[in-house]
Amino acid sequence: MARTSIAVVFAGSGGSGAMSAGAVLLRAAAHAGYYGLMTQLFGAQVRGGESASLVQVSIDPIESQPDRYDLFVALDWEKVEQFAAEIPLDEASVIIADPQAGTVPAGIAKSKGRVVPVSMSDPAATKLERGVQGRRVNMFAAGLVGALVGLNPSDLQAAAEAVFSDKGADIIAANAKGAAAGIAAAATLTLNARLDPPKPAARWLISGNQAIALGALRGGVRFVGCYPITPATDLVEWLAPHLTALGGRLVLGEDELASVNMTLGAAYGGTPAMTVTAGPGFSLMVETLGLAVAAEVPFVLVDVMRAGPSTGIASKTEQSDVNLAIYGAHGDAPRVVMAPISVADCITTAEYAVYVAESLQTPVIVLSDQALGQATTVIDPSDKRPPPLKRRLNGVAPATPFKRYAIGTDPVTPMPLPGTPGFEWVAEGLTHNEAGLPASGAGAHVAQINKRAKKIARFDPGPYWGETWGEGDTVVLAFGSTIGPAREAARRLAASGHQVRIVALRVLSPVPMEALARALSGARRIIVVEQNHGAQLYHHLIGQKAIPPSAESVARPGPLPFRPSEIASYVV
Amino acid sequence: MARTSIAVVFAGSGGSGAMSAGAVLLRAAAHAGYYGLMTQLFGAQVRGGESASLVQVSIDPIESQPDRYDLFVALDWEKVEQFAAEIPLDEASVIIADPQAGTVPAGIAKSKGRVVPVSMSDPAATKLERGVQGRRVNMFAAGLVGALVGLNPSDLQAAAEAVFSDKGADIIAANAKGAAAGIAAAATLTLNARLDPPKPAARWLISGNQAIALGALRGGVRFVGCYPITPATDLVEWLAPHLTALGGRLVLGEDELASVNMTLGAAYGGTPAMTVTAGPGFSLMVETLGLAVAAEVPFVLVDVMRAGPSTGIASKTEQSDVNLAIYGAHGDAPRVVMAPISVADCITTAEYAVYVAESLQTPVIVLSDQALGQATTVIDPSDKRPPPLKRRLNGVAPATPFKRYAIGTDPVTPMPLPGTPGFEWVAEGLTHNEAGLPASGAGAHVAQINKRAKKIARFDPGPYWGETWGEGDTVVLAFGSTIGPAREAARRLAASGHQVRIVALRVLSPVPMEALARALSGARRIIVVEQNHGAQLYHHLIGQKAIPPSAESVARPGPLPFRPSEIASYVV
Amino acid sequence: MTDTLTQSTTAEPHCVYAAKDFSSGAHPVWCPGCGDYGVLASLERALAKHGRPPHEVVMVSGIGCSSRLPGYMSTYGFHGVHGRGLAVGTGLKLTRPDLEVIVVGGDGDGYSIGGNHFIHACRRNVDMLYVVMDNRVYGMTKGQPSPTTEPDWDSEIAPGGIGLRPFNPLAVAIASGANYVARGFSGDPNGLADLIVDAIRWPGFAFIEVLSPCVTFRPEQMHWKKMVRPSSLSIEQDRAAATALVLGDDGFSLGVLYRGDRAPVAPPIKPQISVADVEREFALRA
Amino acid sequence: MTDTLTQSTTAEPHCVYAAKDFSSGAHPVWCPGCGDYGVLASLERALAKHGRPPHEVVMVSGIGCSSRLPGYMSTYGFHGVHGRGLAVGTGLKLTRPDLEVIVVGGDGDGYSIGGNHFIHACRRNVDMLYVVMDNRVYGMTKGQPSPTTEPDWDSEIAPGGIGLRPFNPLAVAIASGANYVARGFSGDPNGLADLIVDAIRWPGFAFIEVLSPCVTFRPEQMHWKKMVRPSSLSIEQDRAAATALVLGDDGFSLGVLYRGDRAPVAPPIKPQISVADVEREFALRA
Ligand SMILES: Cc1ncc(C[n+]2csc(CCOP(=O)(O)OP(=O)(O)O)c2C)c(N)n1
Ligand SMILES: Cc1ncc(C[n+]2csc(CCOP(=O)(O)OP(=O)(O)O)c2C)c(N)n1
Ligand code: SF4
Ligand code: SF4
Ligand SMILES: [Mg+2]
Ligand SMILES: [Mg+2]
Repeated sequence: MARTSIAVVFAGSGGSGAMSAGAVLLRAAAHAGYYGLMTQLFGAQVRGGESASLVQVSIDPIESQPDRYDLFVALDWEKVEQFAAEIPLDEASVIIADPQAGTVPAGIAKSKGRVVPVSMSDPAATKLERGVQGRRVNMFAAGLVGALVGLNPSDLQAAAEAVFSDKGADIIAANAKGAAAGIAAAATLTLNARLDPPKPAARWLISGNQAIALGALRGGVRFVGCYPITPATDLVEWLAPHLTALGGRLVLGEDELASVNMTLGAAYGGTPAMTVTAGPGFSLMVETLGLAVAAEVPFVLVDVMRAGPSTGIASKTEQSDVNLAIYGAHGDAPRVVMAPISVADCITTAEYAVYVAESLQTPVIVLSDQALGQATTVIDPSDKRPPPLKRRLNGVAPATPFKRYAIGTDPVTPMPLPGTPGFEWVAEGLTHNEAGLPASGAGAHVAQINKRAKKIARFDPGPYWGETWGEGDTVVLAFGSTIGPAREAARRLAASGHQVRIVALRVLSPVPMEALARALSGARRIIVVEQNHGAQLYHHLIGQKAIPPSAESVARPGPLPFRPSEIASYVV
Repeated sequence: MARTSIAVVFAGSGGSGAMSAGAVLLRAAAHAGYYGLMTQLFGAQVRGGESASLVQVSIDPIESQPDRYDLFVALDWEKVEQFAAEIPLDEASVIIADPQAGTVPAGIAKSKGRVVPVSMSDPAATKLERGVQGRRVNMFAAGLVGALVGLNPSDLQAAAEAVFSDKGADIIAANAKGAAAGIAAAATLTLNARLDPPKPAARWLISGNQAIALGALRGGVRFVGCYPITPATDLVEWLAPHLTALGGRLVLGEDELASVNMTLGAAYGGTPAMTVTAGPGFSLMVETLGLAVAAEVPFVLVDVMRAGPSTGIASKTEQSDVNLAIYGAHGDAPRVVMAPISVADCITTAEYAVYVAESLQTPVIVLSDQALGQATTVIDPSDKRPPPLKRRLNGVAPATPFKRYAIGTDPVTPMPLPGTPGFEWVAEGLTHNEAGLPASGAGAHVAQINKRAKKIARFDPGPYWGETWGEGDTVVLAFGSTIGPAREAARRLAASGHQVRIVALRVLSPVPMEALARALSGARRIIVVEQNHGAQLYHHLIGQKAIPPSAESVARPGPLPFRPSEIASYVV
Repeated sequence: MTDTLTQSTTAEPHCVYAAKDFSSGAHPVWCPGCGDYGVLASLERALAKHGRPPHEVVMVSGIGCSSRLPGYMSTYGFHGVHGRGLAVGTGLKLTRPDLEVIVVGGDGDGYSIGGNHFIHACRRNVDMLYVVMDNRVYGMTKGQPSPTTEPDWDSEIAPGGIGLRPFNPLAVAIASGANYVARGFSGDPNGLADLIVDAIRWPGFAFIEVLSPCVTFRPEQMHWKKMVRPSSLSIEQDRAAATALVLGDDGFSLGVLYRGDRAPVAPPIKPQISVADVEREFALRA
Repeated sequence: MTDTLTQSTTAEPHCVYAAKDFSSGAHPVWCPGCGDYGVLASLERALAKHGRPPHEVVMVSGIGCSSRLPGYMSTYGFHGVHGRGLAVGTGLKLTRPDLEVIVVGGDGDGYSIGGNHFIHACRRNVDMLYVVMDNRVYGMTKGQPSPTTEPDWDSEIAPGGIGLRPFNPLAVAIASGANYVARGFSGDPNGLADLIVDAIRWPGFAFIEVLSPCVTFRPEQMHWKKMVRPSSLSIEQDRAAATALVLGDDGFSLGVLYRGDRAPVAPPIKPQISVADVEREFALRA
């Protein structure tokens, strides 16, 4: 049987190297010209707990986790069972395990997948090699699977070298040897794992978090105020040295109150600025978000959503910060909220977010999620960039007092940089008059609230409002990481004769009413799919009268990703 | 002409004693058996700025500011004009001013109200009296107006004594003399100000903020964590000594993060606990609000709303924290949100809020607003109390580990007090299993989210959902301080033959769907009136499908209160 | 609602407890070798020695590896949000003076996001114990510099080092008004247990900074065991001298560094009035 | 977006400015007699003396009576939310080292809600000035005890006094790493102006605690003018000694109390790479 894709799990206890095995397989496949997607599963332990990498390799782009896995490779069996619910296996799955590691635990065995015993640890390893590598068989496993799917040894060896490039020569050599042994062992197995040949082209290997960071850099962000929080930390860790090299700066605040206020300070000074956080940090920032609305200071807030409420599950995905993003902050504090459409689109959405923030002088929230952010994937190089939009710095004459918050036909008013003579103004969070001086009368209050509301109401994202695919009169409306599985569901349904239209919202608020109405025209059924309990987006869209009360809601919490089959079976 | 009510303004620069004049008039009238309502207007200055007290006296209960004022008494003219927009006067208004204070400023004069010159400062005052009283003529003014409306001198003198009871004998004496002079001067004026005789009964004189405090005390609140913020500070200032005397405690936190977490700590220990704040502080508290949801720790959060966003106008009213109250916090964090229906109802709503929080083990938010909170009013003694509901402390056997978060038919599970042997449990903000230990699997996550959602979904406020008045098929739906003017509008419309039904929501979230549907049954028009720009309640109700998309919205920001005429003229 | 305030039966004082009576038996998420195991053991020993039963003790924490500790003990507990443990503990202790309240957490939790509560808890002087497991890193988020991290410690987010002068928790605690300040080491569980008992029994706010290595992100901290030594420096009452001493110290001297004699915040008084009395204040003479 | 980073023309250095050039002319909301008038006057004088033009100065503040100050000056300004002025100033100064950034506020703003940013700003040592107008009360919210309030000061919210040891901002600043610490008095605008110039010119994070009476809620503070006296205590480099000294002081000695020599945080470097270089890191060898 021809195979266009395969889904593989490497699982083991923390320290078993499951992540590296996945990374090597993904990189080798990508290098050979395949598309691929890798996500990571962790237990609660920082180290020594269970961990798994979930890798898909395909000749076509992949934007969704699969319904099931073809291959499950156990690096050891300690605690792996805890993941059983998150790694769907079935009778057609193949479970590769070293008999020396013990018997297959019940939670895995109950899948009835065929167990293929393979002795993975190298009996011929030298003492040094064992010392360097411990009992780790991860490179053996990567080599084995790589060879089984048909990757060539040199790609696998090169990938291993790239993944361990910051390690010493001893480790690199030991890993190479492990991979070679795995490759050799593959020849002894007969499994239907070989992929059709790929369609090579220039591609990028990138994670969603890196993609957001890159988009922000493209947009001009040169200051990031942040405080570590899972699953956003790797975004800022990647960004820090790059920002420095680009002449910018990343500052670790003492908390999120500091980091968001530092971000505002930098933005006030003229530097496009961003803060990056997850739910708990975002909650702490909403007072300052309101300040940015009132004082009209632009910045981008990236929220890599994780399972909530409160501390929830830090390392796993959910889409439950929609309400906070759209409605969080006291007072009338309208802002723009957008979500990336895919891992690749994280680049575009982040860059666009910076432009919208800068040009509207308003906070823009980017709602990413762990499933996008910590997915590493192969994408076509991103070259379609949103047209740059700039902050309006001038266009009026100096004056004393300068009317920073002038009321006129254009609600976006010039925002001269500090340092510019003749335009001295105070960014003001109190109700203020046109000159920015505190005022407590109804006139100024209503005028300024209208000014800010107008900026948001007039905001027209044009083609950036979202995307649609397909033509059916059944519409699945989704955002963020839920779009991938929805599209995959639609593909499958189309194959079986059901046409389903997918509507993907990039701009969640203000709702792009006209574009959405066009996208929904002729729809007989509208199904809003989202990964939270409260059907947050659904109620928002109903509340804004963007979809009819008859629209349906498919909403459930994380941390399990939506599977294409889950969506498909709801639709039919 | 018989007069059943009168609306009076005392205005002057800060330090002129406008507030005391109003307080004396209100208290004397209340003592005589009238109903009354006093609100306060301040400028930005802490002291020395403009200030005005707006007093209504009536033989019937008053729950709304008037459309216009009958009497405007200028204690001096400095800056009073800044209030012109907030104090509607017209040709029928009478403006009393001392000619020595200068001419009537344009902003006031343009009302075309009749100006009645009265020399207020006492030429016969002794040097000591002048020294004690400065140029203050506020007691003269209070005496003058009191006598004009027909209050007897002894009530006025007693009220003055009560208002200045914490001052020295010299001041009390000087004030008494001032009031006497004013009373005497009234005899020289012929103005149509005399009220019909009152209907005396036992009544209370109370402000909305005090009423919330009293309700909380009745509900059992014995710990308050807070941080000063206008217009909530006077609530906690009043509460502090009372709590102490009742064996409880009020703690000033270093910020709102501290105060809300202290509140949670006290609540965990078994003490019904409350925090009191306004918009900016509330924004800072939403992370911890989510913790209380997840860990199932009850507390009451009182938000005395002021004009936002950001610092906004600290001393003036708005109803723009609805979104934050209902939707603020990352993750799925359902909670109960309620708003008092009147100043008197602040007592009931606060007491009820404590019971709901304690019995559901969940945070309850009380959305008061400055217009309710800082209104001092005469009410019938509050004796109808909600039936007490208690925290579920036990009902299960000791166990190791004790299953604090057990999943069963009743989503409200026992919450033993620390100190109870055999039930040791950890309040946990991470996704947890039934025993409260952190868990990261989908099973525990979904089970606990469902448990908490069920508590809220099953919450049935019964008769406490809200109130309705009238029978028309036009419905005005309102909450908080907007209810008063809506009811007054309905009264007037009824008088002119238009029947309008008023539906007042106490519970804003979860929307009391059935009770509301009953209340709205037969409605042809539904008009949601609220004091914010975003029509926050309106969109919430549409989003929850509690009202049809054809419902109308009347939403505008503060800080001006809704006037009955404003609502009436929209309706017809 | 009055019964919610009823205190449950307090067990006989001076029972004899063993350390294991304070263990929940749950398996810690900590890495093998993490210093926090030593702190947990010390707390269990100390509480056994102190002699109050597990149900009269509440362990309060924020978020971090170290803040997971309450789940591992058999006492009551409150695992709150990042950085706010001291505030939770304050509200609890002020309303339930009958309970033993111990707040624990990490250097990120306590000195970074929780820094404000730290200085104000010192100032407020509520009678409770605060134990910080300082590993000079954010462990839970996988290795970023915390306020106590050395300026040149290399990390992904701050390549080459963060370059900032480390926060001195002991000096700030003493200057801010803590009534008892000590330093312990997770590798010396007996010594640490003794400090904990001493600190619990000292009136007012007691603070113990514990050097507790993060073997995963700061493996070099395993050398701390060679660097620590008992301090001969304990100073009573004179906080100026104690602060100066601590600022001059290298950070590895163990033991009590300061003991003050400020009276802790008093518990609430017995009710003097009833709610009906309060209501009467609003009544107009009719 | 590069042009948003373009610095505007910087005026000639060493222009001659008068204090009034730094006044916006707006009428303060402050009560007659409020100490903050003196601080405003001192800042105007100091900036005139310092010699940088108004448009190169940014006054940043939080919320409170004192925090209203930026609106009264003719410079750029940022009137943010309560307690966060230092964070705003930090972000601004780090990205715009060409500007003179001065953060101002009150004791509530800076030591209560802003306490964490205060200690971390001291530690971070960004080259800016922080001026706190300390009146030992929350003025704006009409008279509640702040962290610096005397324990026995009677108020509505804390009848008989709050009973807590006052926060010692200078000791905490020095212990936390501030590079320049001084105390001024609003009633001595010339002396205060001199301190401000000195502090601005000193590298790193400079902190001036200014005694600035609240005549409305703390009228007794009008006696401060009789209590203040110049300090002869200035200490350089030795922060242990300086902290001890400040802890022992009665709080009324004016002048520079500590000067350190830590290098402030360096400004960002010139770009070494382009965004295109960054993109290449993601490219697979096709
Ligand atoms: C508001 C908020 N911000 C950030 C985080 C992410 N976070 C979790 S633990 C932690 C740091 C923990 O460091 P520390 O307190 O030193 O504990 P350790 O893990 O080192 O024991 C951070 C930043 C969070 N949970 N909540
Ligand atoms: C988050 C938040 N909490 C509370 C307030 C209310 N508030 C405004 S000013 C202030 C205190 C001001 O005291 P201080 O900083 O000493 O300034 P002062 O008025 O005494 O000059 C407070 C608590 C607020 N604006 N924002
Ligand atoms: S990461 Fe460090 S602090 Fe956390 S458990 Fe592991 S060793 Fe301990
Ligand atoms: S209240 Fe106090 S601090 Fe505020 S302006 Fe008046 S005197 Fe100054
Ligand atoms: Mg740590
Ligand atoms: Mg102050």
